[in-house]
Amino acid sequence: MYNFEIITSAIDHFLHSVMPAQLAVITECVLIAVCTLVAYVAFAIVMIFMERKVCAAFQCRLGPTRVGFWGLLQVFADVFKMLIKEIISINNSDSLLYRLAPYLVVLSSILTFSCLPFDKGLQVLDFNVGVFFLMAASSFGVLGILLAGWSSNNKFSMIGAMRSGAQMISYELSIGLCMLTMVVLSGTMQISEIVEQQVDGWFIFKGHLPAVVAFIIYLIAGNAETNRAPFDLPEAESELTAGYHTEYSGMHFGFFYVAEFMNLFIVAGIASTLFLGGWTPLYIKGFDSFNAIMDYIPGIVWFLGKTFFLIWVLMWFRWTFPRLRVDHVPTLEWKYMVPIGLVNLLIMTICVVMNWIF
Amino acid sequence: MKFSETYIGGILFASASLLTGLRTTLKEFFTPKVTEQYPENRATLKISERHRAMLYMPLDENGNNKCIACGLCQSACPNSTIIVKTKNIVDEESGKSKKVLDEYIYDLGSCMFCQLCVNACPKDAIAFNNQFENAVFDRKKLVIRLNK
Amino acid sequence: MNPIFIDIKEFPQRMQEYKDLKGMDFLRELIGMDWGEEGLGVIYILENSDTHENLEIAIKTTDREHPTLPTVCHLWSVAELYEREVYDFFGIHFTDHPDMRRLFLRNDWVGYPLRKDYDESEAINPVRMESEITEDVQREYEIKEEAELKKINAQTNRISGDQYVINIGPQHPATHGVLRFRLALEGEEIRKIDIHCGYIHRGIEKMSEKLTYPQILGLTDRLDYLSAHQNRHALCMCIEKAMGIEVTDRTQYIRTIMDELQRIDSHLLFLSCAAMDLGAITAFIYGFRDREKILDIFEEVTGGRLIQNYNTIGGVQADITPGFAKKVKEYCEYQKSKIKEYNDVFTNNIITQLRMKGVGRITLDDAISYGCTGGTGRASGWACDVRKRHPYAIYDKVEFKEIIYKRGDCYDRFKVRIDEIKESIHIIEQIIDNIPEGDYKVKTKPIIRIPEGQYTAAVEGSRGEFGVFIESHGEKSPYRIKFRPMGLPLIAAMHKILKGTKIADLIAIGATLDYVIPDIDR
Amino acid sequence: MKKPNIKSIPYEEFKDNETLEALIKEINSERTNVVVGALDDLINWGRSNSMWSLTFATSCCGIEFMSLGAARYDFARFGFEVTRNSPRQADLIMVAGTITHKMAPVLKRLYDQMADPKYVVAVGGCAISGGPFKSSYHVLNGVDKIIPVDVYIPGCPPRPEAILYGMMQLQRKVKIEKFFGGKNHRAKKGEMNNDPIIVTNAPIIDNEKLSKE
Repeated sequence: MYNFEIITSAIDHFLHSVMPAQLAVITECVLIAVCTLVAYVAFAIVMIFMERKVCAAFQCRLGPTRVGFWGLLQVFADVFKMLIKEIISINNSDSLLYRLAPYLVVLSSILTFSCLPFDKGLQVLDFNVGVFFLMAASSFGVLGILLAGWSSNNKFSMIGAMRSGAQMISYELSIGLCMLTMVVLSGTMQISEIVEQQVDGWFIFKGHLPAVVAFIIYLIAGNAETNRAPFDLPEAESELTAGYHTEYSGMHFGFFYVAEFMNLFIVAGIASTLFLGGWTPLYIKGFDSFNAIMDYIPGIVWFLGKTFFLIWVLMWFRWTFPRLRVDHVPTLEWKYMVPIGLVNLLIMTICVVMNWIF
Repeated sequence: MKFSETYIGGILFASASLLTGLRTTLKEFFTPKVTEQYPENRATLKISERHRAMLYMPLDENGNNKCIACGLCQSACPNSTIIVKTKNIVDEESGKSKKVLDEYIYDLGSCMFCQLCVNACPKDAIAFNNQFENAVFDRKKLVIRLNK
Repeated sequence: MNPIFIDIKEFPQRMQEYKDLKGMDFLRELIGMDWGEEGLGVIYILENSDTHENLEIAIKTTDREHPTLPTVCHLWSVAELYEREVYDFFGIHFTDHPDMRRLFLRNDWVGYPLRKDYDESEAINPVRMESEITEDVQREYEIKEEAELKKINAQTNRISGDQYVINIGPQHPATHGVLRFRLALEGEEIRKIDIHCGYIHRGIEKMSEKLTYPQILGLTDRLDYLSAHQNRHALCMCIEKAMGIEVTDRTQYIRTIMDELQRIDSHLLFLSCAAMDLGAITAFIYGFRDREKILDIFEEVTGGRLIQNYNTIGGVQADITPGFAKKVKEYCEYQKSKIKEYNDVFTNNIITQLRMKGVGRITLDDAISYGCTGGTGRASGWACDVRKRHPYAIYDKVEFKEIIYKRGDCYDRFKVRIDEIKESIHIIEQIIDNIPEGDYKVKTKPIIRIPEGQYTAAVEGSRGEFGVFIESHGEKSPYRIKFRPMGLPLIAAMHKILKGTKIADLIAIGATLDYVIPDIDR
Repeated sequence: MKKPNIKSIPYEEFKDNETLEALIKEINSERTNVVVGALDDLINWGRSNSMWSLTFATSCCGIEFMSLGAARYDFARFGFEVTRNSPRQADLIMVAGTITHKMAPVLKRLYDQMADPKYVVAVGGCAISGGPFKSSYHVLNGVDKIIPVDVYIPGCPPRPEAILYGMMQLQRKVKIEKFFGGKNHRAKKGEMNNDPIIVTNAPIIDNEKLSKE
């Protein structure tokens, strides 16, 4: 078993030995911030490239091939261009909020990103109400979107923002219910603890039926949270041109773009943490040699493998389905997903109380 | 009430229809792609012979064009894409003045490829070829002289 | 064609009678005319939707300063837009018309372009780079005793100032070109709608009056580029009819096959774009992937992918290539297998069904009154296929079903097109092996003149009836040429069906009505 | 002289190298240092490979533009597939189709709404010169009368490969730009092509080569 705590505590000891305690803490903070941001950007680039290739494959085409080998440098080209693209300021817009909005969206997703347990001990934020914090942090992304729509002084943006407000706030409920279901199963809200409990079996197997239902609902609601098709109403290209970010150009738009992809990563990451065991390897009872081989694969590979598989599934959804209509989105949520989620929570509770779990 | 209209039935039918869609796209995910890679395939690219990309003057074995400067193509052209400029030269043997082609000017940028000029030509002096790589930076470069 | 001239005073009553007693419930065409000294007028072509009997009526006024004619838009709803078009081009006011504004040109346009005395000089109408101020006031006119115009109701606003008004278009991904909807919203719901056309009005009809007939042919391809073959077919047919040219059987077969291939091409594009508008981008790509196969066939035979320039007066431009039949048959087999894929990935999808079923219903009466031909009319249960009503080419020799649905909602309109692809394949398969030998082209005179008179021809375009009207004075170019747009009636119907729907429905309705803007604006 | 390089097509086989070379000369008239030059290359590489076009189509050419995005031609290979519906986020406006008098102010406005650097490609006869509708009372004879055009792609409509070729020409033009110092793209803002096309002294086309092909 790999354990990153050894490395992190080694760094911690080293810093404390060479500098005063307060300075050491500050240095650690800076180090962690840099690492998080770098990881965030790196994953965003990988995700964008993956999206373009996967989408192309679903559509019988090739996707980027000409920039770099196999198109690998495509996203870097986009990033360079985006960085030096003019940022237009809009007349009659609420200037402060207009500029604040993209940062809020990115901040929200970075905060959530830092809750993800990449490996044992490789987690930035971990405390006893981790799941609770996760939900709180992810839910203020909607504020950024609302502000973007409101402050742009554009009617399309406004409609897009209102749509996203209605959509994201209602789907938060489903996500909450699904997470609650898993919290009932695990009995803790600390994310590292939740993963630890899955060493002897992933929750999706332990929790059987209610866990599977929660998993499916979570994927649907998570897709809606990230504003991706079939739930991309806030930006609905064919209806609202570009929705809430119609007026944003240059890197401001880039922030929205990156945040959208990273939210997808986060949704998939949380799903793999809560349901598929995070960094824990796959064990099959009775196959000891198989389990031993699985142990050799580092936890971070397990985590990323699961996450990227889920991302692929979500992309598969995105590139298959048409967009829902604005009144079908709440219908799906309030008529189907919330009642099912509530019943599911009840069933899970019963299962846990009666000890009908594996 | 049909089963598909009940609450549970609705969910099942909806899921079935969504799964069918997912199956279809998954199948396409693994089928070979149909993309033709221009410009990588420039050497092998086959374009129909009848394709009209640009007007040109086919030359005979002596390297001369067949144009007799009759101007029928110019009058057939719906949007004055073709301008035939003529000049009079005196034939040395007979001493008669003869009208010959001076400049055959063709504006690729406004041609609508209707083939009326080719149809009108009595000598097959002009034809369309399928050389489509014509994009330029300067609008003036699209006005070309077909004869030498 | 010999229209009956009716006096202005009797006109409203006579028209009412034609509609009520003779059952002339379909206004096929409404053609503005400028007969110079004889005055300005309008020709109406009416049709009984049951018996397919036609009736041509004309009316004119000699007043060129303030020409006024009575409206017919209370009898045939589509006349509302047709009359606005006539007002725009000829300056004829229609009394009791609820909304006399320009339809295509800018509000500040000087003069009426299709009048014979119109001055085209740049100085009068330069390219104005300031944005057009949207005219929101609708005017009605009535005739005073001394035949002088009086403006009334000048104060009614279509969309008043305090509503949440958004503009969809002219540059918008879902308008399929450059159409502009002005919508007054309440939340997501559409309360009022005002449609602005003319962003791609290219003045083809006016240009044609100066061009020779073969030159006009090139422009028809560019009217509705997705029915390029059919448009050109209609004009060729009209000219051939007028000149008494009998085309060979081979030509007829080739034209029919090409028309049907074009229809499949257009319908594939329709369903791709409908899918894209509803957010299913993958289905869009699948449709385009298969469409390329038709374009390959087109390119090999005609030399053009989109604009083919294939039909000519008296025949076709070039004979079909040797491998044509084989390729077409291969394609037909391929396409049949792919229709299931579209259904799996898009049509049968629950999201699509929810978005389309019951949305944007056009009733049978509305469809006829608005003259919505083509797939839109047939989805409402109106058997309006020109191929059946007035057979041309060899459509009376082949066996095919006219696809008719009943509900008239988006879903039916979508299904009609999918079924029509199958039916078109069926037609092609019947005749592809039996193309008779013979000339592909009849020799015609080098200069084409049409004998004096008025001529019409109509074909079933990809999205409705495409008609051509020519008035010739025996010259090399027509005195007046009018193309019946397939899309304008659909736009007219949108006024009615959009009220109370949502923005998302506007997209679905627009996508399934299947209009092509250059065809509307001409 | 720095020659822009495009994969799979040699520099010499491109058309209109003369205009490009003249442009290079003009841009390089001021000297720049090495570091800035390398940065310029990087930026131009980014820009030229990430041309996000505005979904703008008025007529026939727009359908060919859509074909370009579909599976067979797939301009995603070049990284052009991220078409934006909002002009703010687009780098490129492909004027595909006829521009009429009524549309002209709209097009101008769309162009003005785009963020720098922005490029214009005129696709097809209508956008270049009015094409088939040159003599119409309601058609703008060439978009270069109202906005500066970078590349002209002739055809009616041009086939998708021809549009791709035009896009590569644009890439070449972007690759010679200078972001730091020198004259960059913005310098030509406001320079509209209003002079009439002179038809005399038209360049001679190599008929012999064409006859062979």
